[in-house]
Amino acid sequence: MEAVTLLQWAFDAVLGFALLWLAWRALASPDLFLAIVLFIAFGLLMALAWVRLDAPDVALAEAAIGAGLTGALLLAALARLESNNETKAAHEKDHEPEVHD
Amino acid sequence: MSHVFLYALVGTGLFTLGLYALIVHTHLLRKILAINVMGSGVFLVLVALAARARGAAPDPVPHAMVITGIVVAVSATALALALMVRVRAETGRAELSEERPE
Amino acid sequence: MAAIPWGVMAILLPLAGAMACFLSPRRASPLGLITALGVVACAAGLGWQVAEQGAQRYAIGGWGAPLGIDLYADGLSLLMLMVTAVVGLGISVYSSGYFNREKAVNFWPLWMFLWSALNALFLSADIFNLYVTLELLGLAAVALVALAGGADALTGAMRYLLVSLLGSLAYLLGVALLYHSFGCLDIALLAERMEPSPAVMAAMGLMSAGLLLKTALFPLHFWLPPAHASAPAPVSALLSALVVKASFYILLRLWLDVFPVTAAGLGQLLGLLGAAAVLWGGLQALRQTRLKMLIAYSTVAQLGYLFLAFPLGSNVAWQGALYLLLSHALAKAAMFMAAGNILCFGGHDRIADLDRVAQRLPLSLAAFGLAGVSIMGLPPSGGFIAKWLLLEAAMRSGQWWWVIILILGGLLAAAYVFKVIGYAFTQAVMTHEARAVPATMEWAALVLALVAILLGLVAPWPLALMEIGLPFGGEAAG
Amino acid sequence: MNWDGWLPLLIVLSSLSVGLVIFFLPEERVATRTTLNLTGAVLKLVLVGVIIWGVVHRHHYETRLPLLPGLDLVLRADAESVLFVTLSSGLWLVTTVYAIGYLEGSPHRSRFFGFFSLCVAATVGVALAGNLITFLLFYELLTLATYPLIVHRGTDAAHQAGRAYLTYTIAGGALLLVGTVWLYGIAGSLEFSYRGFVAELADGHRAALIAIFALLIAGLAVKAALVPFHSWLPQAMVAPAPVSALLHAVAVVKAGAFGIVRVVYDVYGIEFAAGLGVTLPLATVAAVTIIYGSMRALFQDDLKRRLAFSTVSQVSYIVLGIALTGPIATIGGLVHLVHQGVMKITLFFCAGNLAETLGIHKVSEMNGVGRRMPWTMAAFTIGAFGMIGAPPLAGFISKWYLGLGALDAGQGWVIFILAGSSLLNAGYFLPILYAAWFKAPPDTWPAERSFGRRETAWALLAPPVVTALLTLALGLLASAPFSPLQWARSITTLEYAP
Amino acid sequence: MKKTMNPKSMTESGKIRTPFRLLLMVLLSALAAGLGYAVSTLSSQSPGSGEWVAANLETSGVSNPVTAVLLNFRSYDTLLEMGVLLVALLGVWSLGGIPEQRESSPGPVLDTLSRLLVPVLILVAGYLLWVGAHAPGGAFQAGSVLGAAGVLLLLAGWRLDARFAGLPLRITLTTGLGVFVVVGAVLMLVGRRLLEYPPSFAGALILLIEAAATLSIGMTLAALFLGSRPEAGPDR
Repeated sequence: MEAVTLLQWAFDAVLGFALLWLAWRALASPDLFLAIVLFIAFGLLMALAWVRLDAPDVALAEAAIGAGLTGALLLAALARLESNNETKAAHEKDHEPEVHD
Repeated sequence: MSHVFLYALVGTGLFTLGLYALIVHTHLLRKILAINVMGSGVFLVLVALAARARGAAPDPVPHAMVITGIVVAVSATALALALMVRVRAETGRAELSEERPE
Repeated sequence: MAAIPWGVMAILLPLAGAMACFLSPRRASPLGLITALGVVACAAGLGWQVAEQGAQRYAIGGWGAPLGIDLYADGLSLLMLMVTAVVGLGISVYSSGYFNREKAVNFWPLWMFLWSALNALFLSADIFNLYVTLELLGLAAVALVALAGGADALTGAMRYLLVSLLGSLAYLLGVALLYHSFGCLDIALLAERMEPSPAVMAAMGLMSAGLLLKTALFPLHFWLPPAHASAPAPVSALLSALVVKASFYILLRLWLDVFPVTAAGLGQLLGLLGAAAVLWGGLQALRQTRLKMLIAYSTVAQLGYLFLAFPLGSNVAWQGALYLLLSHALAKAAMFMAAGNILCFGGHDRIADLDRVAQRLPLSLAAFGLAGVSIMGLPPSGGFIAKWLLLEAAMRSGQWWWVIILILGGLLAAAYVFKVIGYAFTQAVMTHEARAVPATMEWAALVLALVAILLGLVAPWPLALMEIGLPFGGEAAG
Repeated sequence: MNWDGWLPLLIVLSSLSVGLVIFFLPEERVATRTTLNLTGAVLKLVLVGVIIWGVVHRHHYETRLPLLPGLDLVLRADAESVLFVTLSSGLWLVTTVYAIGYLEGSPHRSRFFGFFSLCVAATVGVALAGNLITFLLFYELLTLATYPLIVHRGTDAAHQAGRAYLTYTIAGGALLLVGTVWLYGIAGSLEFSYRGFVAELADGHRAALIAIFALLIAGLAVKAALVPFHSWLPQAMVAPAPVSALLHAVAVVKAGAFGIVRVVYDVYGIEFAAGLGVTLPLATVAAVTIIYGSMRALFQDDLKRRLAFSTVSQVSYIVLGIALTGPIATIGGLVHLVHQGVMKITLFFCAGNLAETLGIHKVSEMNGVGRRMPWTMAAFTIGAFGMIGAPPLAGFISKWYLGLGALDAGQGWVIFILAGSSLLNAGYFLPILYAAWFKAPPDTWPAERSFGRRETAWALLAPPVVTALLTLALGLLASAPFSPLQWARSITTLEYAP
Repeated sequence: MKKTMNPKSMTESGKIRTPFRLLLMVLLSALAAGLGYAVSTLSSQSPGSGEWVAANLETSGVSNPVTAVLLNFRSYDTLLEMGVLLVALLGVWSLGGIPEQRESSPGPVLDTLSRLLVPVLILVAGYLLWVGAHAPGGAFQAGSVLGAAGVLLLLAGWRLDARFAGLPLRITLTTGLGVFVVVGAVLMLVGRRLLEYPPSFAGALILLIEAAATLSIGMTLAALFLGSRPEAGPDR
């Protein structure tokens, strides 16, 4: 029993930390594509957290909507942003908009 | 103290983290991601605290609230992304112009 | 209870109207107008009901709090609903002339959804349900701003969306904390169970901050002028007149009912911010070169007045703030519509060049002027009654410094209103061929402005309605 | 509910409704507009006649509508209001005739006459207001209705004058509002009543009452053009002549002066105000204004500007009279309210005629004009002598009572003010008269319009002649029943404790 | 904290000055600390309304408490939320002229995948809808799975036939909200309150509403993904 509790605590701690870290990386990553991928991963981990919190309904919704559809929407939007770009230079600027200034 | 408080704290952490990113970053896609992270933080607080009662089944009301919230979030995100693409097409940048009329 | 649930109908009818407009885009305009008339009838019905039988509570699904969601209509929510009905009807009539066919298809369903969200918000007694209505309202409002197209409107809409979502999330986190502190979401139940704790303070801070952001209280107003100024005229009208008031309404409800009013310091802070908004908004309005920007900054200033009631806190002060809210809703809608007419007629809204336009649109200019009278707070107008009540409350409480703010704000308002009005009296000759403005648009603006003036002459009735259900606490009227 | 309860409201509505209808009249419907204007003016005069008759026969005319909890919109015919309402509605009829002639063929007449009617409606409201908040309401309405008339011509000068007018009057209105709210907070009532209603509050609120008095009077002094709040008035003379008449004689300036009467007599009560020590400063300000205005008038070459500074000076006679504590001075002040109006309107009509017919705007252009326009200049001469205070004209009556009243109140210094002012009056009017009658006319006038055999249009000539005759009559028949002098006497008996 | 260590974040956005960022970090750290403290002071005993839900579950028509809350106890929230979805779609559509994604051929893998997956996803959606009454699942989950199927189809280059892109599409999109409102209104017409299901019909009514909602949610999500308003035929 003790060991199980400890293991649960460790799992919770790792999951919590991973959530924060993924969120941070997703928000700070200079590459927008990477940021979106990290965000999708974040969504999947959130689904895991819901399961851990005894919320299977939420987990299902999160997996389907939060990670799946939101991810698809984000990627589609990014693709549209990029298809707007004519030149390579503008393309780079779009990827790392804030690095240069 | 049980693990639910750990998750609740992670939730508040995500909320502030998202808020920071929302203010600091200028690219709209990042701002939209930041809003989503903030939302996840709030949902985490809601659901985590619902599981406080040890042994008993968790309170389903916050679960329903969060499912509602997730759908609202995806709707808002879709609108925001479409707006972002239009802003980009119109202004050439996916940022808010910094010359605020103040 | 066999009574007709007018309140529920005021929510469902515009929803149905929205769907009808969506399903039948070719007939969106007439369908929208019919719905608008229906909603006005519902508001009148509810008004009659509340006036006859007192405050109404309606348990949706028959469950009742704490399990289900209740609708609650007292004097406060009733007046909000009624002013929304009047302004909404005006906006509907105006819009039927304003939008071309293509835009109308998009406008009507969104506007109907927004109206439904407003009514639902004003009637809701459940803090999570309020969150849902806030989101419905916010998304519809953003989409409506973006209808104008063009860089300004789209950037304005984008900023508005982000701010709106941020505000809602802060509010929702507050809801989470309150729910987990007291296990209920109903405002009345929360008020009953309320006891101060760190979580309650945090919830109060979060919810207030989120709602203040949405209400655009100085210095959180930065998003409002670009969004309100760049939207299509009827949308500007409904944003300034109604949408910003919705979040203020929630704040008022929470402040009056849920949170312990021990935070006198916070009241003073809100008052100070309100005062800053009055002065800053007024000065900025004076500096603007575009008419719609001027009106938008005027909204920032007028919203500031609403917060002067918080440090005063007396019945009279709340009545004054609410009266200001009502008359501002009417007057500001009329102003934006008049500006829309001028813009539509002359093709621009540069204030310095208005002289070639203004005198050719006497009705719109009259609407602007009459609305301006109310905004300035000169008699006879709803704005004057509001200012009188606020002044009285400030004098009674001995906090005379708010008197100075109220007076200075009025002088600034006079300065920026007359900056525009002056251009009507000119020898300049119209040089280019103008686009005709439909009579409905001119009259819609004028009628709303007249109602704002009328509010100054019939004050006892709205003030009596306001007291139904004692939304401002147990103090007797007068 | 009988007619007595609605008559005051009807008087206000008679010009308000006319104004609203006129706004929507197409520009070219001259006949309809003229008919409406004159009907409204005559109807109002008839109603005022009814009210005079009724008040004399002890009828009580009061319209009371709820405005706020505890505060009503009250329109009431009492002795003071009858005096003012008679003046303004009588002069309005004359001014309307004059304005119709003056504006013939000019643009935006529907707008002009619409606001013109609103302006008079507001003035009548000011006159009939039965409490301070009703007074405030119409006082502000007057500001709003006058502004479009001042900027009517749309020139830069007009806009500048309009801005000056607004700056002063809106700020003044704000002071009045603060004073009113403060007073309401302390007294809990704002009803005008003979000998005032604040006397019983004197114990705890002496300082507050003095401050409120200062606020109220400052707010009113703006419209009454007391120094140092006077400078909008000379600027506003760029407006068309009928508007000047309205500003100087019928409405705006008079509303300010009448407001001071109300505050001193029916809010504070003259004896209580004197006890509070606030009347002497007021009298001093009035005295300074009298001398200052006359001095400035002396050096103006622009005729209307000279008349405007003359108004600054003359209106302060009214204030001086009511601020001197004593029934005789009060009579002088109140009667001057009427007399100044009748005389000054004559002068402005004449100035307008000169400008319209011959293009004369300056005093230096008036040489020999008496031969070209004898009727106009005859009227002008009567008005000017009245202003100087020559017997047996109306102005003499006013000054006589003011002088006697000053002695009666023990304020001998006032005699010197009056004498000095009269000398100055003579100093700025007599050269005009001399030049007009005795100097040789120039070969051509600046901009002459021909009206056939008459010197100018009927509608322009009749009003000044009528008011000039009235000036004469008010002096000669001062002791007849129902004369302003008798009316002022009866007011005085009500305002001083027996 | 970690964020202060990251040098990249300092340079990433030059528009916002470093002192401001530091100040912001301090303020937000204080906010995080305050919120954390507030959360941690909550009693570890939940005062929630779980017991009420449990007590009324029997009359709700379903046995999954979350579904009971979503579609019965607080169904009004869900009704409005259907409106939120539709409003988002209206907003996206009204923006108009969103550049269509690059017209690249989907490639054989995606094509095959979608052929295989779409029927499976539709089946899953149906299952989730049905099972939602007593186990995890329900309209939203089912709807989003349906939406995912739609997204896959769209990715594979499939487009709605112009014949159905007009009124039929709009009807499908409004079905969820429409059925909800109609059910609510009909209940009011027969003398009950808004959305007050008779206990004997509750299960059926909930299933009806959920089925309609699933269809609309799936369609709406797919339409949101597509972005622009599908070209309708010459008429409707």
